[in-house]
Amino acid sequence: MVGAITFINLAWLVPVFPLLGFLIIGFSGKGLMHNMAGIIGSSTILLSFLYTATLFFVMKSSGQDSATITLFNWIAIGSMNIPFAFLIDHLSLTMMLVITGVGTLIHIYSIGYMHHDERVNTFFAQMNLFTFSMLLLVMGANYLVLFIGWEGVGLCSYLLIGFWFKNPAYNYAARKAFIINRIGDLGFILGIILLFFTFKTVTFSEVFAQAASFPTGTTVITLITILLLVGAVGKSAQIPLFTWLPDAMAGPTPVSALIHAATMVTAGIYMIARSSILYNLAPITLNIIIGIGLATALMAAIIGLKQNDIKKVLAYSTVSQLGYMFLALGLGAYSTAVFHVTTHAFFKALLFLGAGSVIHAMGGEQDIMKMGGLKSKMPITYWTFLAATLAISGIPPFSGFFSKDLILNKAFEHNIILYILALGGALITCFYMFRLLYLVFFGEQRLTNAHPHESPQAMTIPLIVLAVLSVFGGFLNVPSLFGGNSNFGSFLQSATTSLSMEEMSHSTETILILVSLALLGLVIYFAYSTFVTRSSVPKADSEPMSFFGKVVYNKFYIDEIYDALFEKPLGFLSDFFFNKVENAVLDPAVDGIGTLTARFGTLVRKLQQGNMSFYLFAMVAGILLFIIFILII
Amino acid sequence: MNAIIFTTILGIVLLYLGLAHNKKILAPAAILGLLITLVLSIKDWNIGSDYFHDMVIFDNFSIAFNVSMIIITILIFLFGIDYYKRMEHHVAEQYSLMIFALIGAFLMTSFSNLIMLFLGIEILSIPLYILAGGKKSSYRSNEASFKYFMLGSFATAFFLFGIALVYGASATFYLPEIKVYISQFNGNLPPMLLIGLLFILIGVAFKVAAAPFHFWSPDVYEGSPTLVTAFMATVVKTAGFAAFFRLLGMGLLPLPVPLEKALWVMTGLSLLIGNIGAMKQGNFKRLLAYSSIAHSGFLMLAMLSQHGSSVSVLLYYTFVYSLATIPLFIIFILVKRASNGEEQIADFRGLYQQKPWLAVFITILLVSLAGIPPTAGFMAKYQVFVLSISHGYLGISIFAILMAIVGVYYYFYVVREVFTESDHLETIVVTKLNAALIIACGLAVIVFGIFTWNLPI
Amino acid sequence: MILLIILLIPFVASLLLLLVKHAETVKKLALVSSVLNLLLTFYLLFSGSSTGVATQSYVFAGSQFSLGYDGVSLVMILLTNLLFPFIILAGFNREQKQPQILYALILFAQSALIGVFLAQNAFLFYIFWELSLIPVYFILLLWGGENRRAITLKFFIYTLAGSLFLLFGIIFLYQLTPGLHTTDFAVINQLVIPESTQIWLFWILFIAFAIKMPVFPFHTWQPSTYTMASTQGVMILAGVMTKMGIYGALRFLFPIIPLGVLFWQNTVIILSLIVVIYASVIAFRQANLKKLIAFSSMAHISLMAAAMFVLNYYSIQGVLFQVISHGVTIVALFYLVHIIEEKTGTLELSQMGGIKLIAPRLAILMLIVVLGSIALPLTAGFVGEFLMITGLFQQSVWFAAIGGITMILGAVYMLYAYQRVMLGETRADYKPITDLGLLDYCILIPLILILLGLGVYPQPIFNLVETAVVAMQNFLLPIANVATSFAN
Amino acid sequence: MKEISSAIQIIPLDYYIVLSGTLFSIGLMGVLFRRNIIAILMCIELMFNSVNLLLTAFSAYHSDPAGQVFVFFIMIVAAAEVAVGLSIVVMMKRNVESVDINLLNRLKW
Repeated sequence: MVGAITFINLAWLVPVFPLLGFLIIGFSGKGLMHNMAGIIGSSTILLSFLYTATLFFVMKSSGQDSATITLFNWIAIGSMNIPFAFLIDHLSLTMMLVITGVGTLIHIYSIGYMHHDERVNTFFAQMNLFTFSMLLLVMGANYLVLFIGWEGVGLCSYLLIGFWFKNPAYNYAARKAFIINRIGDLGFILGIILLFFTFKTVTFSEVFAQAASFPTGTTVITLITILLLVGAVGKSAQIPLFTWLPDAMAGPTPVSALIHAATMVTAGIYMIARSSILYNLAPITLNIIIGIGLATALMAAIIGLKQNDIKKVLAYSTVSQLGYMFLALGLGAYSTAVFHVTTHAFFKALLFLGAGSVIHAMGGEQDIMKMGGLKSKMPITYWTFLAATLAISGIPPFSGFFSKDLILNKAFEHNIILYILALGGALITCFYMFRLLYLVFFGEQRLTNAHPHESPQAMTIPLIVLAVLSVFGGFLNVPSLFGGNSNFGSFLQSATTSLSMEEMSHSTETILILVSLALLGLVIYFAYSTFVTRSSVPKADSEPMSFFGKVVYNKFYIDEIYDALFEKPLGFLSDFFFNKVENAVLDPAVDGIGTLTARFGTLVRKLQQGNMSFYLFAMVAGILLFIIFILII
Repeated sequence: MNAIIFTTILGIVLLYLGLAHNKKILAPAAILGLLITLVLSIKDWNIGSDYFHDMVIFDNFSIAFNVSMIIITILIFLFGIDYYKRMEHHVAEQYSLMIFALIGAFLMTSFSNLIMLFLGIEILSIPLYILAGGKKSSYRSNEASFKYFMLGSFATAFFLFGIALVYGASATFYLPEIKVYISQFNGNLPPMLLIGLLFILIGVAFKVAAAPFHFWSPDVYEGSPTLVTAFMATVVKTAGFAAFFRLLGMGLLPLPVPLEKALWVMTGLSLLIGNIGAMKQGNFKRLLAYSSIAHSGFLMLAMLSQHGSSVSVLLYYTFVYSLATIPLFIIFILVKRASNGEEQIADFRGLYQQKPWLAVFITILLVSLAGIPPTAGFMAKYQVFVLSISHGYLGISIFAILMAIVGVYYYFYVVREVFTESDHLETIVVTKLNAALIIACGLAVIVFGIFTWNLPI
Repeated sequence: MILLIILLIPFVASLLLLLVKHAETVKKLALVSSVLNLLLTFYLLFSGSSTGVATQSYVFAGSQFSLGYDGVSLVMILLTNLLFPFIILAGFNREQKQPQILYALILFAQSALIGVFLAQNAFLFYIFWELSLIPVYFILLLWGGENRRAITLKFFIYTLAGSLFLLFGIIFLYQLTPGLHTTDFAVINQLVIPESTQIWLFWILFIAFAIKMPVFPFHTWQPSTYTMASTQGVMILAGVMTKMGIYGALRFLFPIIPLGVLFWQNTVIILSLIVVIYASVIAFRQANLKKLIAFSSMAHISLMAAAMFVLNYYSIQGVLFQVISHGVTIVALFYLVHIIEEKTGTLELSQMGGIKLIAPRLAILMLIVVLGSIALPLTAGFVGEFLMITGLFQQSVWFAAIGGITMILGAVYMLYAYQRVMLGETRADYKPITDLGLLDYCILIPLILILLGLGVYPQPIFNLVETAVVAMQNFLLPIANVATSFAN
Repeated sequence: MKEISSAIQIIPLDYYIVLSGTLFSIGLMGVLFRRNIIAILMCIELMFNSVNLLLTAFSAYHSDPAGQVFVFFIMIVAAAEVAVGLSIVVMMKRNVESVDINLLNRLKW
């Protein structure tokens, strides 16, 4: 038992491993032997994973629900006491497992994928730094430590998006990601401050304990939750701050898999789930979340229909899935959201890695118009990709089915229109995913000068492992309809408090599942007939499109609108301030005082005419004026 | 009194020494004589003495100012050794005229009677008219001398008219009696008396170049031989303010309201015209002339704010002002010799390149004039402001501060020129004596700045 | 005694330097003296009574020459003595004209700055305040860049104008003191000044500090001066001298004229916040790297000014912490700019690019400093900015929100600059660029370590100033609502 | 002596004041409007002398000799001044070949 406590208390080692990895790789620079960086990078994460896994069982066996590990007092002034502490409970454990588990696989995959890159060391260093930050984020015992990780992952995301920094467009994308995240972060930090002034603490346990005494709908809680939500919207790429995520695909594909699909973008969901007690007190905020989530899910899915870049499709799909998670959060189904985070991590990471494998094989080509017929050339990639596609489309018994079905059910319980919209989104998702699958792997190879080949083992093995997880991951949380007992949900029960809702009857549930399955089947068939039977290929960019097609293809012109609304005015304002205010008003005003005085000085100087008569006159005039002066006064 | 007599004899002896055609002994003799005068003056400390039926009273006030002026004159003479080296004739007259002027200055510090004030002013002025025209063949020197003489005697006429009017009203020239006479009116003076007093004040204001009676000073400063300008800027100013102070203290306090207001106007105008006028000045000597007008403004500010306690401020201010101004003129002479002789501020360019130490010391001196710590000039201004602010003259103090900012501008304009590089500059020759004196003055300015901190605090 | 020693070491060293002939010896001697002073500062910090207030008086020239410190002074002294070794080090291995004079001036400036922070007497404070200006003026005038003659004169007049008003204020306070007048802070702090007087006196005193910081609209000297200044000059200016303004405000305004401060509080906060946005927005489109950083520094300092004036516990703690953090960051930034200029021969952003390809280590270090400047958590910048925004929040949510916009805009322009300098394709017209040398590491690595160290463990600075900040509460007692805000 | 002063007192004081005021003004006007230096010098002398007259008159009316003593002082000083002044004029004549005051205006601004 003492051993167990020591083991738990040493949980701070989990983030320290990747940190060490980062430091070792970072400081050894080019001195590392080939592949060493990858091996160090992967093994540190693996260590973390093993530690976390052990921790999971230790905690389970010792019956401890949560543990707080305080390292030192970070900021302690006045009544503000913010320790640098970690909180290990079921929620963070889940997230830690996902991060280190998926992280290990992606690291291993990267060894193969980044094999040829000359800056592979930098890559692994930054990936490790990311893992460290992400672990900090989920393990932090208070909002401020969470915020460290929050910003840290933003930084790593910035670095990794701009990994190939010679390309200005990539740099721009990286900057955009960071800045949009920062906008969210401002809301987040203000939320934390308001939280601090409300509760006099930012430590989770203390805040939640006090929150119990607040009645539902208290303004200050609503305000806090909205401010925190702004942060989550930024980090999890929801409307209106989602535009950075598609651009973030500029980074190497493993980055997209790890950061922009599996882990970082789910930070917002994690944070809201963590603060479930507060959100439960703020129904207004929950409704906002529902709106945001649903709108994002639909909009991103629609945009996904028309994208030709394999990673862009996946990126919009990610945004869309994040929207679903938000929907779940808004419905008060926090554990469901986290469950979807988990399954999504599996299949979306798999999709990205598969896409990476394809890109790798195609020599860097990302346009699906130019692919096709890869099924036979890359069997492992194909089969794993297929598994992931089925999972994301929600075909039973793949993992996505369980998580998405839960969300749909919750939506149905809440409101039928919600359900219909959410289901529509799911169908669109299914369509564009199969469109992708068919265009890439079926038909004829359209690019003649490429010689696709299966990827090396370092890449395929993670694919296989992830495929297994994508297929069977859903069984973590088998609903009672299928004779399960929702293990996952009840596991998180101690860390998040979902809003209680009446359970729907099994018959309704069955009907809903059947309806959605039928529709999904139709959609898959339709996609098959379009892209395989008729083997139609998406139009090239230059060809004319219908109005709607054009709008969708151009992502509803959101980027352009933002450009016109924020970037251009900011640039204009900057020029205006500098040229018209600073250099035309303020500076001349100050200089003007000097110039004016100097002018006056010249006048005084010129008064000194050198002419005797004038001096005599001046003197007499002066005397006369003084006489008049003293006589008047 | 012994000092005056001895100095007079000294001046005459020097004139005769001039006949010996040995320039080398003149300066040492003059300096030696002044040192003796210094000792004689100091001996009288705390032993007040009065002569000619109280027309001249040597008290501590006059001794303090006399000592200050003697030291300044010695300094000027020391610089004169090098300055007059090139002059073939009439060197003796230069020295003796300055010494005669000094006698006038002594009288201006020790009068108690308007007659003595008049005599002092004239004894001070007449040698200066001649000194200003010292370069006989120089057109500029002529003009300076002529203008100084013309305006000076014109002002004297008013001054005398004022004395006559006051005499007519009060039947006395003796200041304490005038004071008693004035006090019986309870501040409601008859116009004739008022105008008379005004004329007297204007006469003195003219000597200290307070605006609007400053017109002579830029021209005369510019045209006179530089060493004479230095003498005018320092000894004459010191004497003028001593006389001003004594006149107010012995005869006019408490000042009748119209006169006080008139003096405030003069103060404000001096600050304004002195500082603003200097801003765009290209000629260094004119710049210092305007600066001297400005300093008159500060001195009047102190004097008018609180007469009684301003005496130490006046003494300190005029002394450190002189201490900074004289070496500035000298450095300017040295630099001018090495350039084309246009007397422009731009002549200073390249000084730092060639003689960094000289640049450092000229900077110290200018910093002192600008009133920036840790120099004596700062302490002087500080004390002025302490007086004016403590006695509630906030508005004019703010105005003076604004003008001080302008002052910083033109002094540092010179500093900037000093540190600007230039490629056409002949070698600046500095004799060892001059170097030593400049360094001594520079250090003294700093030492005075540090060691008078106990005065206000 | 130790205070006097700390004050005098740089001064004596500066005199000694003038006698040394060999250029490298000059630099080494200067470095030794500044390091010695740093060590003494650490000794002072760890010698027990470091958090308390201590005053030591020396009778000098017949007057009270009283030096002393409280937490606020100590932070400032620490900053000064911490930065000067690096500022001196920045000149090593570089050809500089007349190093004797340059380093004498630098050390002289250090001495004067220490004097400002140690003075326990308003008059003494003023003397040192002015004294610090003169060496800096000459450093700028003699070692500055293009168009330095006009710009330095403007800078000098501008700052001196402020100081003269301060002098007026000090004299005004002096004559208010009872009995034998004095300018001791201990006495002046006890003065009871009617509110109407405080209201106008506020501006008389504040203008000097506002110009030094600088706060809108007294900032117009700053961009051109920073751009023109030599690296060492700008390090002193931006690293330490801007903090004089903050120190002065804390010393003079809050204890002496709390009612005046309260009256103008919102005006100053709003003015400062305007600059926060204004300067950030301007920085966004600057073509010159140095100017960009000048505007960024202006934004940061203005945020500190705004936070200072909300007068609550967190904000003042935050400001004092940020004093160190900003000083370290800005010095590192300007050093980086210096290296970049050396390597590329230009400061124009449009002429740069891709330096990371040739000098990756430089890029990494610059990135860390940039991140510190935009207040990423675990850098010192975050702790300071978080506390300041917390303080602003306590006053008004909107203040906090506007102040917080620096977080966004800072990222916008700093990352833009970083991208323009470091990323992209390397420009062909560079002369062969080498990566960082040993000296560069000696300067940058310690600074970065401080930045990160304080970000992870800021507590020492908090403890240092705790007593002083709490003591400020007593001065603000007349303002009831502020006092209560301190209480929590 | 007594007779002289009583003789002086026959004429009322105001007359003296007006007379010397007039003289003073005439001198003043002369200084202002004449351009010949010699004439100006004479006008200044006239101003001095008007003061002398005034002093003498006051002295007689106040029965106080001090005023008259002062007159002597003024006369001496005025003589000295004129001596200096005339020599300056001579010097000037040599340099500029003229006695017009406004010809001397190189020192300005």
